[in-house]
Amino acid sequence: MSVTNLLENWSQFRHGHPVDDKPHEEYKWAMAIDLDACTGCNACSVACYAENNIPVVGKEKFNAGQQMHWMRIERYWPEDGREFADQGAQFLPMMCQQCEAAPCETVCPAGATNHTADGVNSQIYNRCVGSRYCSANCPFKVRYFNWYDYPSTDNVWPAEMTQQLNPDVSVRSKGVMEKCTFCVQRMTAAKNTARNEGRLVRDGEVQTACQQACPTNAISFGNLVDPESKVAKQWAHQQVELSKEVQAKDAQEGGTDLRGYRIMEELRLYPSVMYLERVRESAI
Amino acid sequence: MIENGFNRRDFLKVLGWGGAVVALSGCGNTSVQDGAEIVTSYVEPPEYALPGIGVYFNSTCAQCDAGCSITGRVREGRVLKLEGNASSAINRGKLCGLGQAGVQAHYNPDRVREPLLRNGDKGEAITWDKALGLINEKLNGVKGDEIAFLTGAVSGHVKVLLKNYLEALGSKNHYAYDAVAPSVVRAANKKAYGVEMPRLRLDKAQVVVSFGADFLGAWVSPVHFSQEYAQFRKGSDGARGVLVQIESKMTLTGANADRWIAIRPGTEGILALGVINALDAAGLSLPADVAAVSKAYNAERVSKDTGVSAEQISKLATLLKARTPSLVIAGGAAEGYKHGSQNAAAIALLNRVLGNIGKTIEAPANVPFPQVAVTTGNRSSVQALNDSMANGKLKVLFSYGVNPVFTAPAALKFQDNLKKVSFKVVFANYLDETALAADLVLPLDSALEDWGTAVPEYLVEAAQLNIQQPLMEKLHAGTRGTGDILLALLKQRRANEYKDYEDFYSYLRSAVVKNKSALGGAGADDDTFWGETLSEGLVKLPASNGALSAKSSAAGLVLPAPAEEDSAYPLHLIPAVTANLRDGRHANQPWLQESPDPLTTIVWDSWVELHPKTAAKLGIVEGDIVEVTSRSGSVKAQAYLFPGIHPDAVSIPLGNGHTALGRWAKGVGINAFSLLDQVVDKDTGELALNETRVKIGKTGKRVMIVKDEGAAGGSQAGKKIAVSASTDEVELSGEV
Amino acid sequence: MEKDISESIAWAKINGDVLKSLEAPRKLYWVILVAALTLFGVGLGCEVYQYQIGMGVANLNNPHVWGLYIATFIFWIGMSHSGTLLSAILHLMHADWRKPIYRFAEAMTTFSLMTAGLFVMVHLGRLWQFYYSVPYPNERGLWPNFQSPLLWDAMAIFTYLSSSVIFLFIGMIPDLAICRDHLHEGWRKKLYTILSLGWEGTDRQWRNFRVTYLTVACFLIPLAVSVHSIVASDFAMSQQPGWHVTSFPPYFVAGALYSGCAAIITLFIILRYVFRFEEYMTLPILKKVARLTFAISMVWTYLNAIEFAAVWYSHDQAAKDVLLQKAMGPYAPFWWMMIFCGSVVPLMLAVKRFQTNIPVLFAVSLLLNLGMWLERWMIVAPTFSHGYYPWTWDGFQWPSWVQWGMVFGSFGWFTLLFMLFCKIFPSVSMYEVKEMVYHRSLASKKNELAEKGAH
Amino acid sequence: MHRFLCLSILLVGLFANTGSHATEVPPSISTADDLGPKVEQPIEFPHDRHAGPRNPADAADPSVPAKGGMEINCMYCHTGARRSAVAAIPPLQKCVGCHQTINSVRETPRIQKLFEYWDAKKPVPWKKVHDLPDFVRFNHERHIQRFVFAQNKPVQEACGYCHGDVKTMTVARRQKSLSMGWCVSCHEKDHPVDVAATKTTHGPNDCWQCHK
Repeated sequence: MSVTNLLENWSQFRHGHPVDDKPHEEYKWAMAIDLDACTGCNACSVACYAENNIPVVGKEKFNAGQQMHWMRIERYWPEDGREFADQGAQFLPMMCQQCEAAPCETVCPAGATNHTADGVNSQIYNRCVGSRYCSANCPFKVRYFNWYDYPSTDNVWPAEMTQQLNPDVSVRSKGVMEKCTFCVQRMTAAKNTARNEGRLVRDGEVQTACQQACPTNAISFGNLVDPESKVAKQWAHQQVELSKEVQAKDAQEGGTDLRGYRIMEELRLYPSVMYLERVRESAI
Repeated sequence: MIENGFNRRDFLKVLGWGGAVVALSGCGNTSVQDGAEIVTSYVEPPEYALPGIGVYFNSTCAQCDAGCSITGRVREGRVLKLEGNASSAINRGKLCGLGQAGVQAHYNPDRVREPLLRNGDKGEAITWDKALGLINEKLNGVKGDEIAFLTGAVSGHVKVLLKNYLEALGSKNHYAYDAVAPSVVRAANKKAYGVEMPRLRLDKAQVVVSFGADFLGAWVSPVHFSQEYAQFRKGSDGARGVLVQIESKMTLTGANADRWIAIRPGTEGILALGVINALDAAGLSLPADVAAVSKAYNAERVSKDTGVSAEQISKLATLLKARTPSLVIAGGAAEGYKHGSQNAAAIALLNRVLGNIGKTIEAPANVPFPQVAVTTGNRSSVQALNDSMANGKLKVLFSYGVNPVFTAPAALKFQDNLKKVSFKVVFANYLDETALAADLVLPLDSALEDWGTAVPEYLVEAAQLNIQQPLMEKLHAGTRGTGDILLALLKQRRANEYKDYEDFYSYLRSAVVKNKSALGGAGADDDTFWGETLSEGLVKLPASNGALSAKSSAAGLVLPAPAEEDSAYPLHLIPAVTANLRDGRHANQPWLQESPDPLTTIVWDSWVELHPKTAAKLGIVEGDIVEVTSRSGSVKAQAYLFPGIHPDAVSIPLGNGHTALGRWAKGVGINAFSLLDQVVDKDTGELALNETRVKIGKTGKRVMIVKDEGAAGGSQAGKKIAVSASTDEVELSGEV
Repeated sequence: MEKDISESIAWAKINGDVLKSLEAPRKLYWVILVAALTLFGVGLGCEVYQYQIGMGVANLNNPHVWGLYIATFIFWIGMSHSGTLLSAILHLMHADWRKPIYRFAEAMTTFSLMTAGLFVMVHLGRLWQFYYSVPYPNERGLWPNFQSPLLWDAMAIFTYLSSSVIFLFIGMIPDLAICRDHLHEGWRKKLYTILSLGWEGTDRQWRNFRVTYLTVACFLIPLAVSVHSIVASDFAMSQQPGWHVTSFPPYFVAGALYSGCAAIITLFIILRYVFRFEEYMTLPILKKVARLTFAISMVWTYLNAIEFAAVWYSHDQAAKDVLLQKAMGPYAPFWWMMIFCGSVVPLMLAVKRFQTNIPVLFAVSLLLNLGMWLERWMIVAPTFSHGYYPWTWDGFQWPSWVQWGMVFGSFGWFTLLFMLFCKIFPSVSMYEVKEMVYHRSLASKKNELAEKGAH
Repeated sequence: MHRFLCLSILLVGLFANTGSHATEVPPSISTADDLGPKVEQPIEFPHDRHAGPRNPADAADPSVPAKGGMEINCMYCHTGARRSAVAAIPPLQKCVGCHQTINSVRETPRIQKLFEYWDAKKPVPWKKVHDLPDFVRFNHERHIQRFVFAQNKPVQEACGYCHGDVKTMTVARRQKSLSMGWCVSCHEKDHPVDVAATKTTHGPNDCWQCHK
C-alpha cells in the first residue's frame, strides 16, 4: 500500500488497542463459540476444508506436523488424575482469533498481513515472502505454512478433484502462509450485495462455513458494531468487551456467573472470538 | 425455475471459465495475461445461470442413511460445496463432516468409469449393452430362489423398482445389510413401544441417559440429534438438560456427557435394573411386574456386577426422579451382546418406569406410501445370505451399496462362500473389496449425478420424501444411475409395463406427479408441482402420526451374570463406529481421513484404545504396535492410551484397513471386522458386535502416532484455554 | 615483559613474509580449499533441492517454523563482531597488539556477514519474491512493513556489511600499494593498481588516511552494537515466551563478541600454521586474545545468569516453562552442553599455562564456538516447541539433512571466501606491523637510553 | 575533522532527501495505453461493427468503421457485468438470435463459422483477453453499479476505463496495463458517489478487497 495510504490509515492497518486507535465504523466481524454446545464433531473443520481449498497433506506430512487445518478441534482431558474421564472431554474449536492487536501483523516484513477496516486480520498470499515470522509470533499457532507446493503434489487435488475448488479462494502455492480468514470471500460477497442496495450487511446474511455447518449452532458470527446482531448481544450479555483485557468475569474476586471469556487475554491481543465455557451438571 | 429435467441437465454443463473456474496456484503468475486461457460460454444459456454467481440446488445426502437434505452450491456447472437444506426438519440447514465430504465421493478420481467384466484377474471394459445383455443371458434358466439381491438400507422409487425386478425374476431373496445398524435396538423398541424407531425428543427431556447410543456421532440421525441436543442443553430459560452416558468405551456423545460412566462390558441391562431398584428406594412407585424383576438388583450386587459405584447409581436415580421428563436411550454399546435384546429391554423398562413413553418417546410419523418406506438393513441378513451361498444355493447375486467382503465378520468366511456363486454383479461407485470379487461391475453415477428418492428411517415431525437430483452433469460418460440400470433390467423382463419410461427420470417424475394430490400439490399443474418439488428438494408427506403401544414388560427379562473371565482372551473387543468412517465405505474420502478422530485426534490410521491401567499391566506405552488376537483373526496396530475406556475392554475403530477402494483408503490402518467372532444376539440373531474376546501382545515395534494433539496431550498446562464450569457457578437464564 | 613482536624484524622481511602468503599455496591450502568447496557444494545442493520442492524438506513445521536456519544466521552475525572489536574498538583504545591480527579478523567480519545474509535468504519460503521485503520504489506504491524487526534486521545487516567492506578496504590501501609495487605484471598487478587508488605514501595521503580510518572505525562501533541488538529484537520484540526478554540485546552483543573472539583464536592458529606467520602472530598476542576471550566469556555467563534469574523471578509462567523445558526437556542435552561449552570450558583460559598452549587453545576455541552455536539454537528451538499454546507443543523437531547440509555448507562457504581472501590480499597488515616494530624498537631504545642514563 | 563532518552531513542529507522523495513520488504509473499483444480468436469478432457509432460524422476519422456501427450497449451482450463478478462472454444463442435475421451478412465467412458452431452446438473457444492473475478478485458488478447506475456515466466510458476504446477495435485487445499500480492509481482518487457529486470517496484501500 502506498505510503500516503499507510500513514493516513495507520491506525487501521495496525492496531495497538482496539478502541483508542480507531473505532470500527461499519463492521467489526466477531464470533462467539459456545463450548457447551460444541460436541467436537469436526463438521466445521471439514466444511472449512471444502470452502477454503485447504489441501489434504496425507499421513506422512501430518506426521511431520505440516497439517493445514485452519480450524482444528482440540480435545482436552481433565487433569486431576482421575481414573476415567468421567466428565467427558473438553473440545475447543481453534482457528485464527482475528486479534485486534495482532502480533502477527507487526512483524511481517513484507506487510502481507494487515488489519482490515472490518477488524479482520487479512493475509495477502501474493505479498507473502514466506519468512514465517507471523507464525513464530502467533501465540495460538493458528497460521499454517505451505511447506510444499500442494497444487502440484500427487494425490492432493488429482484429476477431477480440482473441479471442487472454490473459485473465490486462491489455491495457495508453496512458500506462503495461510490461516482462517473468517471466510472473507463470503463477507465480500455480502458486502457487495449490500452496497448495491445502499445498505449495510444484515445480521445472518453472511455465515462462515464453519458456522453454517455446525449441527449444534455452537458458532455465531456477525457484526459487533450492530448492537442488534446475535453476536453483539452475546458479547454484551457476557460482558465481554472487545477493548478490555480483563473482563467483568475476571475483574471480580471469585468470578461472576457469566460464561464468556477470550483465550489468553493477558497477552492483550484483543481477539475477536469469544468462547463460552462448557458447563457440567453438578448434581450428577 | 426448473422446467424439465432435460433442459436442466443441459444447464448443469460444466463451463470453462478461465481463472474463475479453478484458481490453481494462486500465487504463480503475477501479471496480466492475454490470450493464454480459453473461456467457454454456454451455447444456450439457462435464465438464471450466470457465470461468476453460485446457483443452489437441493438434493439429498447419500453419505449415510439419516436422509439429511442438502443444498449444493454450483458455479459454472461444477458443484463446489454442500450445505444443509434449511427446509428439511431433519437437519435444518446443517450438515456434518461426513455429509460435507459428499463432494469428494463425487469427484473421487478412483471411481469406476465403465462396466467391467471379469477376465481372469482383470476387469475388462465392456459396453453397457453387452453388460446388460450378459445379465439377461446369465439369468436365463436360473430359478428365482437361486437369485439374490444384496443391498444396504433402501427406500424410495429405487426400492420399488428393485422389488418389481425381484418379483419379475421370481425371487424373494432381498437381503438388506447394514453392518453397524442398531438392529437389536430396533427389535427391542418394537417390543417395548410397538415401533422400531420412535421419535426421541431430546429437546423435551431434562435428563438424557444414554446406554452407549452415540447419537451425536454415528447413531441413526446424528445431525438431527445434534440439533435437538443443542436445544436440550439450552433448555427453556437456562434449565439446562443433563446428559449421562453409560458405556464401556467413550463415544463422541460420551465425551459430551455431564457424567460419563464406565461400565463393565455387557452389564448395561443390569445397571438399568439397578437404577430401577434405586428409583424404588428413592420412593418412585413401580409397576408390579417391574418391581418383581428389579428387586433382585440391589445396589450392592449391581455395583459389583457393573463396576459402577452404588453412590453413582443412587445419584443417577435421584436425578432421574427429580427432573422429568427424562429420556433413556439404548444404543450400540448395550445391544452388541449375546443378551443384547435383554439389555435393550431392561433399558426400555426404565423409560416406562419413569413415565417417558409418550412424553419424550413419541410415535414416529407414518409413511403413507409403504412401498417407498425404508427397508432397513441388519446384520442377520448377511448371515442368511452367507448360509445360502455356502450351501451352493445361489447362482446369481446382485450387490448394491454394501461391501460385505470388507464388513462381514471374519468368522463367516464370506469371501470364500462368495466364490461359490457363479455370477456376481456388483453395482459400484468404486472398486471396493466386493466389486473386486465380482464377475461384472456396473459403474454407478455418484449421488450428486443421479436421480432418486429416499424416505429416511428416522422421521421428524412429518414423513418426508427426499428428492435426490443431479447437481451437475455426469463426470464420466460411462456411468449410469441405479434407477436407470434397474429400469433397463426390468425392461428385459417386463418390457410392456415400462415401455413408457424412457429412463428412470421419466419414471420418477411420473410416479411423483401422479400422486401430486396426495403430496400436497393438488390443483397444481404437473410442471409447476414437479418444479417446486425439485427446487424444494423434498416433499412433506401428509402427516399421520402413529401411536405407541406401550407394552414394555418385565416379564421374560433374563439378564445373565456378567461374563466370566476368559483367561485365554481376557479383554472385550469393542469395535468403534466413528462418525466419519462408519462401516468403511467413506474411507476413500481424504477429508475424512485427515479430519482427526475427535477423541484421539489420530488421522490416517487405525489404533487400539487401551485404558492406561490395562496398558500398564501389559507394559504397553503409546505407539507400541500390539497384536490383537481373537478366536477368528488377528491384527497389528498402534496402541493408544485412552482414559475413556473400561479396563476390561479394548477398542478398535471400524472403517479402515481396506485392501481396495482407491488411493486414499487402500493400505490405511487395519480392518477390525476381520477380528469379529460370529456370536449373535439370542433373540434376534443379529451379530453381537461387542461379544468378541481378544488378547493383546506386544510386537516390540513402536511408532510415533500420527495425531493432531501435541506433546502436551490433552493437557492445558494450567492455562485458561478450554474452560468449564459446573452448573452452580454459572447462570444460564437470559443468555442470548 | 614478553614481547608481542620482535623489534628487530627488518621491514623488507615483513614485506617478504606477508607477500609470500600470496604466492603459490602449500598443499595444505589446497586441501582446505577443496574441503570447503565440497561442503559449500553440499549446502548449495540442499538449497536447490529445497527451492524446488518446498521448505517442507527441511522438516520444518508448525510450530517449528524457523529451525537451524535462523539459529545459524545469528551465529554468523555473532562471528562478525570480532573484526570490529579488534579493528575498531581496540584501535580506538590504542591496543597495538591487535595490529598483526586485525586484518583477517576484519575479513572474517565481512565474510561471516555474507554467510549470515545467505541464511536470511534460504529460510524464505518464496526466495524468488524476497524483494517484497526490500524498500524500493515501485509503481504499486507498496512498501515493506517498517514496523517489522526483520526489516530493520535486513537494513542493519546491509549497512554493517557495506561499512565493514569499506573499513576493510580502506585499511588495506597502503598494503595494496606495497603489493602493487612488489608484484610483476599480471591480473593481480592490475587489481592492486586499481584498488590502491594511487597510493604513494605521501604525507598528505597518510594524514587523510588516518582521519578516514578513524572516522570509519568510530562509525562502525555503534553499527556493530546495533546490528546484533536488532537481531536480538527479532526475538525480544516478539511476544513469545523465552524471547520476550529485555536483556536480549546486550546478551546477544556479548555472545557475538564472545563467539567472534573464539573464532579469532581458531583462525589465528590456522593462519599462523598455514602461512607460517609465527613471527607476527606471536604467542604473546595469542595470550592477550585468550585473556580477552576469557573476560568476555565471563560477561556472557553473567548475562546468561541474569536472564535466567530475570525469568525465574518474573511471574511469567510461560517463560519459566520454556526455561525449565530447556533444562529438563528434550533439548536438555544441548542446553547443558551449551552451558558447559560457554561457561565451563572458558575457565581453562584462566590458566596461564593454557593461554599459550596452541593445541589446547585450538580445542577450546572450537568448543566455545560449538557452545555459541548451540546457544543460538537453544534460543530459537525451545520457544517453538514449548510456546504459549499447549496444544501445539511438541517434543522435539530434529532438523532434516537438508538443514544440516546448509549449516555445514555455510562453513564451507565461509572458509572458501576466507581462504580466497588470504591468497589475494595480505592477511597481515604490513604497514601496521612495521609501525608496531618501529614503535617497539623506539621504546626499547628509549629504555636502553633510560637504563644507560640511570647508570 | 570538520571536513568529515561536512561530508557526513552532506551525505546524510542527500540520502534523506532521495529517500523521502522516493517515498512521496512513486514511479509514474502508466495510465496511458499499454497495448497488449494481438490475440488470435476463433472468430474475428468486430467490436467496431457492433458497438461503434451509427452515423460516422466524419468519414475521415479512422476510428469509425466506414460502414458505421450499431451502437449496441456493451451490456447487451456482456450481461454479467452489471450483476456478477464476471462480465461473461455472450452465449452463442445471443449471437445467433440476431444473426438469424440479418441476411445481409449471413454468408460472410465469419458468420458462416458462427453457424457452424451453432449447428454443432459447440461453444466458441474464445481466448480470454483481459486475464487477471488468479489471486485477484475483480468485480464487474460493483464498478458498473457505481459508475453506470449510481453516477450515470455512459456505459462505453465506464467500461472504457479498463477496457479501452473497444468500439474502435475489431478483436478486443487489452489497452490498459491492468497492473496493480494501475488499479491503485484510480482507487486512490476521490470519485463522486452519485450524480449530484455531493460526496466523494476513493476506492477501497485494503488488500483483501482485491486479493483473494
